Amino acid sequence: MSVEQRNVLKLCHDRLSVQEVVDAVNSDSCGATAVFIGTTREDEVNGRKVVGLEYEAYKLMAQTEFVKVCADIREYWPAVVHICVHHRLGWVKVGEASVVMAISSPHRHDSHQAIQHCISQLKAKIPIWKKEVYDTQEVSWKENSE
Amino acid sequence: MSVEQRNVLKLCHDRLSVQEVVDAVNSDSCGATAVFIGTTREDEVNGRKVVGLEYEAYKLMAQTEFVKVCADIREYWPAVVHICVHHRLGWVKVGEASVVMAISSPHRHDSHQAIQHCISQLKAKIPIWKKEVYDTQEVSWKENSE
Amino acid sequence: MTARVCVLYFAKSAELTGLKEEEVAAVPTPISSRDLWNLLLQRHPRLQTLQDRVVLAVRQQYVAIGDQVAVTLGDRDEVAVVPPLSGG
Amino acid sequence: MTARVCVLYFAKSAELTGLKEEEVAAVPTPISSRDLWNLLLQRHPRLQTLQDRVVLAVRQQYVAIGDQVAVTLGDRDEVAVVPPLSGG
Repeated sequence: MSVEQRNVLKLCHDRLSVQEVVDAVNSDSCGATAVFIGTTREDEVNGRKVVGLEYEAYKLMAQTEFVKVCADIREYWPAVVHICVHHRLGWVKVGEASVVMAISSPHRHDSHQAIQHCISQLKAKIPIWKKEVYDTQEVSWKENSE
Repeated sequence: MSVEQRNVLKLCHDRLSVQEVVDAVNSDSCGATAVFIGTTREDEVNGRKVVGLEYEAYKLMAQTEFVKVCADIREYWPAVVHICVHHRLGWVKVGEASVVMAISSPHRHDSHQAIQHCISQLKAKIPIWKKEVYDTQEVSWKENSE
Repeated sequence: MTARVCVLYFAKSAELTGLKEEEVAAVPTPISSRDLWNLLLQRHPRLQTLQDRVVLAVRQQYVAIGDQVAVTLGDRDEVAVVPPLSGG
Repeated sequence: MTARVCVLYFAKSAELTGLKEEEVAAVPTPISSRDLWNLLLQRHPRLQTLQDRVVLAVRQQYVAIGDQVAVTLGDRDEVAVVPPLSGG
């Protein structure tokens, strides 16, 4: 049985919709969908309060790297059917999602493991950057530790 | 810092809303939300096509067992903030979600691991049953292997 | 001592008995979970199909069916027949 | 041989150079990634802050800054300065 497989990366300035990402991976052949939502956390750094994050991306290269990440996922978890990642750009205030991703598979273990890999790889490989913006107007570029 | 923690199990006959479950675990202290969606898969069993599932629950006991599952999760992953599970009852046709669960935590590893545990425990401990309904009108009670 | 309990049947067991619930009077107490199951089997021989794959729940607590397990019952206590779970 | 490339600056590197992108003419090719980085450093000494934490991307492929890594450039090739990533 050959099943069409979708790899979707959308970079956008609008608020993210979980439902839209979940719908994008929907498939009658899939019993399981794993979803990850990354949200700007309320945080204090050296007494300054984080009010939001400002994101930017190297858009074309992000798509190129995303294709590699998907190929990697499908090599490890061939049962994975669809992969969809929506990542926000520009200003994201505390409490709002900066990334929503969903992966579907017939059984749950594949999508569960694959989504963890997808987040790690996104953080390590996809050219996106954020700076924290504080209530003092100061900013600080972040760096993924992974 | 003391944070209010919610444990929510809702059993309902209506279609499930992913957004509603995600909103139920939202917290400014959480940077990560893990979500799992279980869907009725298109399937063929001995040449009969599955058209849907029929769910029932021992409702009061389900709540009692859910409280234990949550206590268990919070013991292993104390960083988990909110836990919300919506499980459908009655008729669920192919392609529709039978369960949507979400768990939030400040960092992603806790909610990611906790949600896997939550699904396993739900399948093993919470008194809910389903039967497959085939296009031949025949039915068959299912049994979780885990 | 005996108790009058409310027995709940779910899933396959409801199908086999044709009942969702029933009152059962004069159940001896304390009683082993094995004897309690046998008592239900006597009322509904078709439950035999579930033998070795079923557990009981007494006052919403799972009770395995084994000779060692003793159960104390009170009037109006809820006893449920729990076929293999299949939630999720 | 030399090439005229388009250099893109992101995140901290855009802040340090005050530029999102610029054309750079007469870049020798082939060139080691180390020399390519040094060439950018000469134009924008403030990039020094990113030394040892930055990589380049040439035609959308990551290139580590190390003496051994040689890069062949063509006219209008995209070279990007990639500070530590922080997506997600």
